[in-house]
Order: sequence, then structure tokens, then C-alpha cells
Amino acid sequence: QDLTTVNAVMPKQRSANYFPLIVGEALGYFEEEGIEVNLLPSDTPIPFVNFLRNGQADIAMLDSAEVLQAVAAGVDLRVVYEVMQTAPDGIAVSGESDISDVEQLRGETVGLVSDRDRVTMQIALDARGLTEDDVTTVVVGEAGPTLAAAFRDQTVAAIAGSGPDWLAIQANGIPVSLITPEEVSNKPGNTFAVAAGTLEEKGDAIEGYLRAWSKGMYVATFAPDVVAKIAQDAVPEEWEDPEFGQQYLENAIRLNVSVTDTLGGLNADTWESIQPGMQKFGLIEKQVAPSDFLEPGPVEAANDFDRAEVEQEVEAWRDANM
Amino acid sequence: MKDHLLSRAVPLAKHLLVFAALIAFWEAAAAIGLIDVILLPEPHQIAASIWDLYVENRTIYRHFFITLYEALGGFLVGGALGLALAVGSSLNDSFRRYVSPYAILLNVTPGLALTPIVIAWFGFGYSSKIALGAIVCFFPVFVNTLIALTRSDAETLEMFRSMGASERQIFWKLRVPSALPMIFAGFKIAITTALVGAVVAEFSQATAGIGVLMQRLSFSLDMSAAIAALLSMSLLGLILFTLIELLDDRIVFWRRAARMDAVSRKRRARWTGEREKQSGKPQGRRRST
Amino acid sequence: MTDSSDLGPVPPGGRTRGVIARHVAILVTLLAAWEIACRMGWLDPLFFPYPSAILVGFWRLYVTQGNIWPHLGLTMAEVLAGFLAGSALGIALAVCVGLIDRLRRYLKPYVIVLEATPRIAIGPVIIAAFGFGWTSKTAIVMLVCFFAPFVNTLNGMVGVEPEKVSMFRSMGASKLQTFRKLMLPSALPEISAGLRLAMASALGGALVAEFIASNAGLGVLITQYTGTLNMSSAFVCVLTLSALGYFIFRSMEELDRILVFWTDRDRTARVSRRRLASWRARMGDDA
Amino acid sequence: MMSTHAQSAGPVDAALAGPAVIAARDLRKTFGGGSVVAVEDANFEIRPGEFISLVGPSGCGKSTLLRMVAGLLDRTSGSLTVHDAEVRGPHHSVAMMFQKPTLLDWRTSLENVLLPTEIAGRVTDADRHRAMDLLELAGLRDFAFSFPTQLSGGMQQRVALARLLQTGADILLLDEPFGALDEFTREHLNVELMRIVGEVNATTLFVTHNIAEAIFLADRVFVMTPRPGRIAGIVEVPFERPRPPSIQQGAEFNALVSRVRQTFGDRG
Amino acid sequence: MMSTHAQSAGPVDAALAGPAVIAARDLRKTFGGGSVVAVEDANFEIRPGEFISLVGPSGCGKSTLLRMVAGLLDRTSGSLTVHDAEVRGPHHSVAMMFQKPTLLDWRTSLENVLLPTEIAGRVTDADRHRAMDLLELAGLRDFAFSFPTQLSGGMQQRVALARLLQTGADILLLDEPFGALDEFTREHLNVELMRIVGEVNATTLFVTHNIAEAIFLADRVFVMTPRPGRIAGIVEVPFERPRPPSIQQGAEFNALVSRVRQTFGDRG
Ligand SMILES: Nc1ncnc2c1ncn2[C@@H]1O[C@H](COP(=O)(O)OP(=O)(O)OP(=O)(O)O)[C@@H](O)[C@H]1O
Ligand SMILES: Nc1ncnc2c1ncn2[C@@H]1O[C@H](COP(=O)(O)OP(=O)(O)OP(=O)(O)O)[C@@H](O)[C@H]1O
Ligand SMILES: Cc1ncc(C[n+]2csc(CCO)c2C)c(N)n1
Ligand SMILES: [Mg+2]
Ligand SMILES: [Mg+2]
Repeated sequence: QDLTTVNAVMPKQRSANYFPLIVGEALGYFEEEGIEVNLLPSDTPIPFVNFLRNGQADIAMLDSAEVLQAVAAGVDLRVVYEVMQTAPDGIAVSGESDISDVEQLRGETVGLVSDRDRVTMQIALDARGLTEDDVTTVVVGEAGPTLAAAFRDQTVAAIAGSGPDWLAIQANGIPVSLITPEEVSNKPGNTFAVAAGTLEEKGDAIEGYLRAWSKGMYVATFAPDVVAKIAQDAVPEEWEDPEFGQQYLENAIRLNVSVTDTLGGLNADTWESIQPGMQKFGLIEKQVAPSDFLEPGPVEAANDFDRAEVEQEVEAWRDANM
Repeated sequence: MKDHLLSRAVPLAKHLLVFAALIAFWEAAAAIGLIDVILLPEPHQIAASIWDLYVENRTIYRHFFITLYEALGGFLVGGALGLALAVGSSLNDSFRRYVSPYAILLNVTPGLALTPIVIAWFGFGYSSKIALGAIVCFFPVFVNTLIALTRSDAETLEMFRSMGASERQIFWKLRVPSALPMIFAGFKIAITTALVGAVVAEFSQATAGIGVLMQRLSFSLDMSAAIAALLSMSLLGLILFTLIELLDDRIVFWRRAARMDAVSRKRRARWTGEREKQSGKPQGRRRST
Repeated sequence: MTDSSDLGPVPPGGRTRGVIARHVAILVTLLAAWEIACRMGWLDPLFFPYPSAILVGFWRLYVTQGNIWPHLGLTMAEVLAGFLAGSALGIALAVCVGLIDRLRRYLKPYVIVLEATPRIAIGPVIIAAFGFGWTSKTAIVMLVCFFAPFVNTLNGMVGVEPEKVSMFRSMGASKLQTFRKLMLPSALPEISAGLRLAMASALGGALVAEFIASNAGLGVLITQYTGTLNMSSAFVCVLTLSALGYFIFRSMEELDRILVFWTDRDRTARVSRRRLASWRARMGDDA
Repeated sequence: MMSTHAQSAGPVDAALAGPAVIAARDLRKTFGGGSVVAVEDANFEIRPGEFISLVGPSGCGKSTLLRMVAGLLDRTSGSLTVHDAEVRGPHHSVAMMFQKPTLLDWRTSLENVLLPTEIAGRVTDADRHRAMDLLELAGLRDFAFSFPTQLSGGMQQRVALARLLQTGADILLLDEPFGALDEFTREHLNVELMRIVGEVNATTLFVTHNIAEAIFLADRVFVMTPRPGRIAGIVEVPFERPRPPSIQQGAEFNALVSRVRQTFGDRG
Repeated sequence: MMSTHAQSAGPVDAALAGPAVIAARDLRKTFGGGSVVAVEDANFEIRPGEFISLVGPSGCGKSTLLRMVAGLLDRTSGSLTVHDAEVRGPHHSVAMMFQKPTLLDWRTSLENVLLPTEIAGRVTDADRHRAMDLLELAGLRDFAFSFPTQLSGGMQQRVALARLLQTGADILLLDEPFGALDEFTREHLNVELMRIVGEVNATTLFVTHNIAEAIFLADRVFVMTPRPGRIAGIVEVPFERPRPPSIQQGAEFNALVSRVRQTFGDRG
């Protein structure tokens, strides 16, 4: 049977962090849609929208800043789904830190996971009447021991980053608390975006992709044990310490499962409210209307599946495999 | 003089011509769609970005000098380390036997894999970039110096021995000078390697530097500026390389006819100068050469 | 460029049993010191996992889970393909440039600029141009492996004694004959040294490529393990790379001694005896 | 004294009779766009089987002349013919031996000797046997399978000589071939060379710094002077070849040495 | 012919009278654990101011002998004394010059000449002047500040010669020093060497491949034969030093050449 390949560019390797993909693949949801996912994990400074534009990728996982930047720069982009609604960027401190609010950061050193998190910090500081000059910033690097040690040893007072960045650290037993101000957390999470033309040429495949993803996400809401089993088989590297694996997955489920009733639902208001801050700190030159790039059609299609049927299938799978 | 200028100008003009032809070819290829201009912008766009970075906004300089500092620091530390290990290995066979496997091991281990450890030890600042630069660049210096120090001409060595020279004298008056050309060849590789190390570290974790600037420009969708930053790295490498070449030219003067003539004239002048001084002031200063 | 990458002849006694035992003793001492340093809290296990944990990790990744094998295989394939393609390209280009004097002058500045540019910065551009497949990974390794063989081959070819070139010309040798019978063997010691240098950096190149964009390979495994703070497993991968690099490097030194036998007295004597024997076998007991 | 004027086949006769194998007319070579005149107004004819020694101080143009004959260098003006054809590049009838042995380190003596055959085409067993015989002649049969680095400088030169003869060329050019050898080996090789070129009746141009050697070997000695390089004089050697080494102690020989020295002194 | 037996101070007398500067008794040197005998049963005495030439085919042990005298090589057995003391290592009264000039490329001629002084201790202005004078003597005053690569091979050898003399040693060992030079330069340097060693009254051991050169320079010629290296014969040269080059054309000289050759032939 001929499967259409959907090239999906995402920031990380196949991981429990992307369990909807893993579950969808294991339970055959993508196949049912007649598609096959080609995951392109890419940790490059090349913005993913470029891969959408030159056709190397059909769909990309973008954070809200990248979306707004690209749209403001005139890229004809369509946001079709909001993944990780509860994983927006934020400010984190060690669980053992005395700091409980951003305003306490005056005169302290603030770590940035990467240079792109500077805006998150700027907006957060601004919300408490501080500016970048009131703190010292240092880039501490992405996930890994360096970041973990920064939390554990409190070499920096706070760290600006996004949900997936602390996932492994928390799962490893290093306490992390969030002190993200309202103004920052009230912001879209990561999204799936496509080039405008893709919807015309490959609209069915994209909708199929999102539906399969949604079904995978939905499984976690009622059968986390099945998800754990699937993740363990797909990415055993994350389960060498089973306790860690379990914890990691639980955190990932929290980040991934949509809080809106419609899975992956788009919220125009938050897209509206985040822009003044970004403009203020020079990330975007002009504000754009959310209606120019939000494309609600595919989300509807993605939610168009029979939840009971999914539940039955999962039960059957559990009986067969566990 | 005129001839001399002309003889330099003509090849330079030819080089420029070749360069211009390449740029024109690139521009044309982009124009007819052979090159994806989203990812690899056209030369004129890159030129505009260079103007922007260097003249208009002058954003590049801070990052440029930070990376320069890191690369130079890495080179100095790594070079000194390589020299020290090579000298130790050249003087003592068992030192060499037990050190060289680890030297090779460190050389074949990708620098990128070492960044977390280096950052853990040296922190988030410049010293971790310098450290990684040093780790990746010590090997060429080590190998070249070791080989050069242990391969002195046998007859010249005997000549020194027949004069009753001590091992120390042989080391300083024969081994070191005759090893210099090859040591400098090692330096030339090491300096670009140190830059690579610094940039690798910057890509993993850094607050400023050309690597950071390139990432930043790239994220803000300004590919032509990102390429301009990339070219600035090349420029930096070229500058560092040329720096060593200039030093090489000065220190290993006896390999270049023109420099040798100059040194030769200077030494003659010093001698004749000293003769004159002496005739005026009978008890001339004693000075060892 | 380095004239040679080998560390000169192994000092006498370099291979005796006693020396090997001492090497092992030193290694064990180092590991013990590391283990103790971890246990005493002088080393942070987040960056230096316990050697005992790494040993267990080796067993886990290689035997019980066996999950390192496909990654190892893929990385080796990339390294090999990139190394072969890159060094072949470097040598081929050097041969062209070496035979055509003009080309050399115009190419040199570009080659220096290319060498001076950190590969990790070019990597993303290559991924962008060649996409996410194996082509771009191979291309990155190629780029890393190109320079040393290029420079050394060129050096070796330019260094051929002009008198020997004249000799070939006076015998009416064609360009191809001069190249095959004179230039190439003359440059062989230096080419071999260049290949060794290239090999040493090929692993790093593959790792860069996999870090930037890949679904599999040791680089991916390392990212995955460091990303989940599983440092003992990450160290297994890194140490695997180092050991692999070390053995390839050493084997290439050995290969060099066989190929470039005429720079070593004993080997020359051995080959000489072999040639005599094969003549006797062929032409009778004439010599 | 073994040979006299009367007995000799007579180089003088040889120079007059027969067609010229090598002929130069107003031959001229300049370097650096005319700034260095290496060879000026060379006029000579060399007969088949003749042995010519070329002497002259360093830098007078001896090698340049040889390289023009070998077709390795273009002339600036004048005419230079080999076998009645203008020289335009390397050609099969001419073979050259250089001051340094120019052996290939990765080939045994035998394989080095076989190189010219390989370059000309396929190597047959007959070629191999011939090469072995030439090595025998050079006193190197036991070293046929040794590599150059295993040989002393003198032995290397002898391999190069064997290789020269292996070419089968009838015109041999030798540029200070035995400079690095001790006198005894050198003398031995001179005698051998004389015998071999006599046997194969090769025409030979031999460059040397050693006047006695030049005279001992040659039918005629061309004496060159430097800047510009000219053939300042030609000294005829009236002894029949082959000659015994003892000839060098004779008064007539010494007189020839003095004449060559004088020719130098007059112009050099 | 300029000098006769009667006029000479007499090397024969010299060999009989006065204490020996260098004396060897049953001197023996083997390499490779005894498998190669480089020098066997060498017995000789050399008087102050004597000039000894050492000739013999390649590999007969000439260099080995010189290096033992210089203290660079240990002997296997026998006795070797210099100034009545057993040789145990390099010593100040002996200086050696090698076949290659072994100059340091990064030092001017003057600085190269001053090297032995530097190694011995501090360099005074007097030393500098002496070095300059020695360069003058070698005809290189104008090149005192040139670097070796700016000099021709012959000039480099002359710098090495000046350096040899700068050592102030009264025993000079020269191992084929002029082998790479053309005949004319070589002759010139021979004459100079003869003059200088005469002036400073140095005892000299001179290795050469050239028999005429050996005889021209020496009071006595030691002829060596190879495998094992032995001193096969000693030929006395009955001419007073210094001698003019023209002496080499005399019949008596030729007779000496023949005698040396014969000694070779007998044993070589
Ligand atoms: N390729 C060249 N370019 C410029 N000048 C050259 C070249 N080859 C030779 N010459 C010059 O031509 C002159 C003659 O050189 P040639 O090599 O023929 O001398 P020679 O007689 O062989 O000397 P030698 O005895 O030292 O070998 C010299 O002055 C030399 O500098
Ligand atoms: N270090 C060494 N190890 C082994 N054998 C050696 C060594 N040095 C010299 N020999 C051998 O000793 C013998 C004498 O060598 P030596 O160098 O003294 O000869 P020579 O008379 O100086 O020859 P030449 O005229 O070629 O310089 C030779 O057979 C040589 O192979
Ligand atoms: C190269 C690259 N890295 C990170 C992001 C930001 N981002 C987008 S989605 C997401 C969560 C992935 O688990 C993160 C961190 C990006 N856009 N591109
Ligand atoms: Mg010549
Ligand atoms: Mg010798």
C-alpha cells in the first residue's frame, strides 16, 4: 500500500517528549491515514521555516516567537495546530532557591538556555518593572549536564527557557520551580506550522498527520501505562533507569496533552497579547493579525475521530501486548 | 621599484579577476534558480549584510574580538602544552612512550563530545572556549615539535659533540633552531584548529562571539547576515593564520631569501657600528652572542 | 600542514610484554583514581560518571540492550564514506593542481579560507543545501577529510626532485606514466600522513553532522543520553568513539609502514628478500 | 704507454669522415629573457661512436648543453640536429644520466634498471635477463634485489649507469655521473664505461670536473668557458680506445692535461 | 720540481724523533656485536705538526678511525692516546671537519665560526677578531655576514674550515672535506689548508678519495684496505711543505701515485 511521506522537522530526536508521534506510529494511526512520518530532528541555527519554504519539510514544530518573526518577515505561513499548549517559555529556579518572584532577580545572574530565550527574560523582567540592565545574563546551553548542574548548584539565580528544557532535569530528581509571570505564561505554546501552499497540495496528508497525532495524545489521557510501554519499546535509551523514564514520560504527558477541549486548539487572543512585548524588545518589527496565519480548519479535522473506538483499540492492544 | 610594484600588482589583479568571475557565476546561478537563495543568499545580498555588520551597525566587532581572544588564548595554552609535552617526550623515551597514546586518544576524541566536561570545569565564560581550543590544537604542535626535535642531522650532532658541547648547549643551539621551521608548520595548523575549537564551544554554550552572532542572525531569519558572520569566521581564521606566517617569516628568517638579506645587513651594521664605538672607547663592552 | 602525523619510531622495547603491562598498570591506576575521586566527591558524577558505572554501561549498551550496534554501524559507515570520498577528492584535486601549476596559485587562497572556517558553522549550511539525508552527513565528513590529504599530496608532488622529472621526460615517459610511476609513489609518505590526519578528524566530523541533524548514529545516541542526564551511557558512546579512533589511527600507522616500506631499514630488507624469492620462483635459480 | 698516434683509429679522421650524429650550428641558449646567456655560438659535429668529454668551470653551461641535446630544454636560436633531425623534444635514440643517481626508492635495483623498458612498453623475460646482465656488468648482481637506500652512493650510481645502458639508446649523455665516487670505483667504472660504449658503439657526451678523467675517456675534449658559455677549445686525444688506466702516468697524457688547463687559463 | 729530498725537513726524521701526538696500538673497532670489523689492528704514531692523509676504498673504516680519534666513538679494544692520554671522549685539543659543511643555517658565517668559542665559554672581542681573520684567510671577509644558504657549496666548506681553525685545536681531523668541490676550488683550498696548518703547526689527519690530493698535502699517506679495515701500507712523501700545485706534474709525484695505487692493488 502506497503511503504518503510527511516530512516533519522538529528540534529533538524521537523521544517520549513526542509520545503522540510514537504512540501514533505504534498503534498504526498514521498508516490508517495513509501516511508515513519522516522525522527530521534538527538542532541547527537554521530556522525551520526555511525548510518549509524550500520544500525539505512539509510541517515544522515552531515556537511562537519563530512563527511571529517569520510572519512579520513576510513568510506565507499557516499555523495549523498547537502542540504543547502547557509548555510555553518561562523562568525557572532551583526548587531549593529562595527566589519566588522575578522581581527578586535584581542584581542577580540569569541564565538563558539559548540566546533566543533572551526575549522571554526581557518580557518577564519588564512585567516586574526591571530591565535587562538590572541583571547579568549568561547563556548556559541546552539540555544536558551543564544545564542540570546550573540548577543543582544554583550557579545562576534563574534560568529562562521552555518546558522541554527542564523535563529531564526534573525527572532526574533535581527540583525545579517556575516563577514565570502571567504576562509570559499567557502565551501560545509550540505549534505545528506549514507553508501556505502545502495545505493546497498536501492538505489531506497534513490533516491525517494531525489526526493521528491527536489520537496518540488522547491515548495518554486514559492509558498512560500503554503509552509508557510503547515509549519504552520505541526509545529504550530513556528507560535505562525505569524510574527516570516514568518520571520523564509523566512530565512529557503534562506538557503535551492539550488543555483546550479541542486537541491542539488555536487561541487567537494569546497570539494577539504576546506581540507588544515582542515588538518592544525588537524580536518582531511589526505586529501581525492572528487571522493572517492561524488556520483553524486542520484542527477540526484533527479532532474528527471516534474517541470510544480509540479506547477500544487501546484496550485490545493492552491485552495483546502487556 | 616600479617594476617591483608591477610584479606584485599583476598577479593580484589576476586573483581579483578570478574572484570576480566566481562571484558572477554564483550570482548567475542564483538568478536562474540553480541555488536556493533562501538558504544561500546571493552575493550582493551578502555584501549588503557585510556592509551592515561592519559599517552601518558595527555589530560584528565585539563578537569578532571575543572569538579572536578565545582562539588566541586557546592557541597559546594548547601550543605551550604541545611544546612542553613534546620537549619532555624528546628528552625522555619512556615519558614519550606513556604520553603519546593519551595524546593520540585526546586527538581522535571529537571536541564536541568534550564540551560538557570542559564547561563543567571552566565555567560559562571565555575560559571554557579557550580550554576547548587548547585541547583540540595541542596535537599538531606536539607531533611536529616532537618529530623535529628528535630528527637533527646526525653529522651536525657529531660536530657539536666533537666540540665538547653539553646536552644543554646541543638542545638550545642545535635542536631548537633546526626544529623551528617544523614547529611553525605545526603552529599554522594549530591556530586554525584553536579557532575551530573556540567556535565549537561557542555553538554549545556562549553568551557572545561570532558563533553566537551567527546563530542569532540565523534565528532572526537573516540568512545573508548569517553567511556574512560565517565569512567573518573565515576572515578571522585567515588573520590568525597570517599572523603565524608573519611570525614564521621573522623568526625562521633563514628560509626566506629577502628576510635573510635584511638580517644579514643588520648584523653587518651592528658589527661595523660596534667597531667604530670601540675605536673611540678602547675598552669595548664584552657581549656574548 | 604537518609533514607527518606519526610520532616517529617506537622507542626500542616499545612492544615488549613488560611495557604493555606497564601501560595497563597506568590505565588501571588512572581509572582507580577517577573512581576514588568520584566517591570522595571531588569529581561531579554529572560530568564524570563512576568508572564502574561506565563499565556496567558498556555491558548494557553492547550486550544486554545491544542498542549501540546499529548506531555504531551507521556512524562508521558515514565516517568511512566521508573519509573515502573526502580524501579521494582531496587527493584528486591535489593531483590536478599539482600537475597544472597555474591552478595551484589561484586555488590556494580559497583552500586556506575553507580550512580556516570552522566546520561546525558550515554544517548547517550544508544541511540546508543537501537536506537531511545521508548525503549531507557524508558531505560534512568529506569537508573535514578533504584538507589534510589535499595539502600533503600537493606538497609531496611538488617536492619531487626536478631531476627525476627530467629523467622521466628524457625516457619519453607520458604524463600519465610520470604521474603513476614517479609522482604518486614519491608523494606516498606524505599522502599517507595526510590520510591519517584526516581520519583523526573524520569522527569529529560525523559527530558534528549527527548533532546537527540525524535520526541515528553515535552522535544521536550521545545527544539522547546527555539530554536525559544518563552520563554513564553517554560516556560509553564517547569512549567507543575514542577507542575506535585510536585503533584506526594506529592501524593506519601500521599500514603506512607496510606501504611506505622504503623509509624503514628493516622493512626494506624484508621486501628485498621477498622480491628475490619471487624472482627465483619465476625465473629459476638465476639470481 | 700502450697506444701511439700511429696505431690509433684516429679521432681526427673520425671527426672528418662519416655523417654527424649530433650537429650544432650557432646554437644559443639564454635564460631569464636573455639576461643570462648560458650557451653561446656553439658549433660542433659529433661522429658516430665518438666519445666527447665536456669540461669547464661550474656554471659554464655544460648541463644546459646536454639538456638541449636530450630535448629537455628548447634552444633560443641556432640549429641542433640529432641523426639529421632537428631536436624538438626527448627522443628514443638519446638517453641521459644525471649527476645524482635519481633512482626510485621504492624499486629494487633490477626494477630501476627496467624502468626505461617499462616506459617504452611491455617488459619481457628477455628484458629482465638483459637488465640482470647489465647489473652484473656494473658489479651489482648480488644487489639486484636491494633497494636504493640499501646501497652506497657509488652503487647507486652504478645502478643508474645500468639503467642508462638498458635504454638501448645509441647516444649517451652523462652529466658528471661519477662525481660522488671514490677514485678507485670511479676509475673502475670509467674503464667499464669505455669498454661498453666501445662494444655497443654508442656516441657519448660526458661532462666532468676532472680533467684527467675527461682526457682518459675521450676522443675529443670540449673545453667550455663561462659567461657566456662558449666552447673555448677542443683538445684531441690521440690514443686508441679502450685504454689502460696506466696511460695516465705517461708524459704525453700529462702534456694533454696541461693543454686543457691552458685552454682554461686562456679564456676562463 | 721545487723541493727535493735533501732540502726537506724530512718527514722520515719527524716520524722517528719527538713524542707521538696520536698513538694507536692494536686499535680495533667492531660494529653489530662484532659482526662488522671496521678497524683492525691499527698501529701508528703521529708526530707533532705531521700531515697524514688517509686513503682507501669506501667502507674501509677511515671515518671510523677519525671518529675514534675525535672521541666520538669508543674503541672495541687496543689503545689510542692523544697527547699521551687515553681517548675517552671529545677533547679540546682535537677538532673535526666533516664531509658536509654542517653549518647552522640560522647563523651568519661569522657566527658559525664563533660557535666553538661559544661552546667553550664566553665570546670576547678578541675571539671575534680572530674569527674575522680566519674568514679573511678563507677569502670570505665579504661574506662574514651572509647566511650559509647564501653561499655556494665551496664557500660553505671554507666557512667550515675557518670554524675548524677557530677551535684552536692543535690536532685537526678532516673527513673528505672537499669531496663536493670542483677541481679548481679544491686545489685552491688544498693550497690554503697546507699554508694554514703549516702556520699554526697543527697535526692533521686528512681523509680523501683523491690519491693525488692525498700525496700533494701529506707527509705520509696511510693506505687502508677494507673488511676488516687495516692500514695496509704507509707511503712517505719526501717533499717539503708548503708545495706548489705544479709539483703534481713531476715524475717523482707520479711515481708516488703509482706506489699508492700499488699498495691498494696489493691488498685491496
Ligand atoms: N632554469 C634556469 N633558469 C635560469 N638560469 C639558468 C637555468 N639553468 C641554468 N641557468 C644558468 O645557466 C648557466 C649555465 O648553467 P649550467 O647548469 O648549464 O652550468 P654547468 O656548466 O652545468 O655547471 P655545473 O658544473 O655547476 O653543473 C648558469 O649561469 C646558470 O645559472
Ligand atoms: N654505526 C655503525 N653501525 C654499523 N656499522 C657501521 C657503523 N658505522 C660504520 N659501520 C661499518 O663500518 C665500516 C667502515 O665504515 P666507515 O664509515 O668508517 O668507512 P669509510 O672508510 O669512512 O667509508 P667512506 O669512504 O664511504 O666514507 C663499514 O663497513 C660500515 O658499514
Ligand atoms: C532548532 C530549534 N530548537 C529549538 C526550537 C524551539 N522549539 C520549538 S518546539 C520546541 C519543543 C521541542 O520539544 C522547541 C524547544 C526551535 N524552533 N528550533
Ligand atoms: Mg651541471
Ligand atoms: Mg667516511
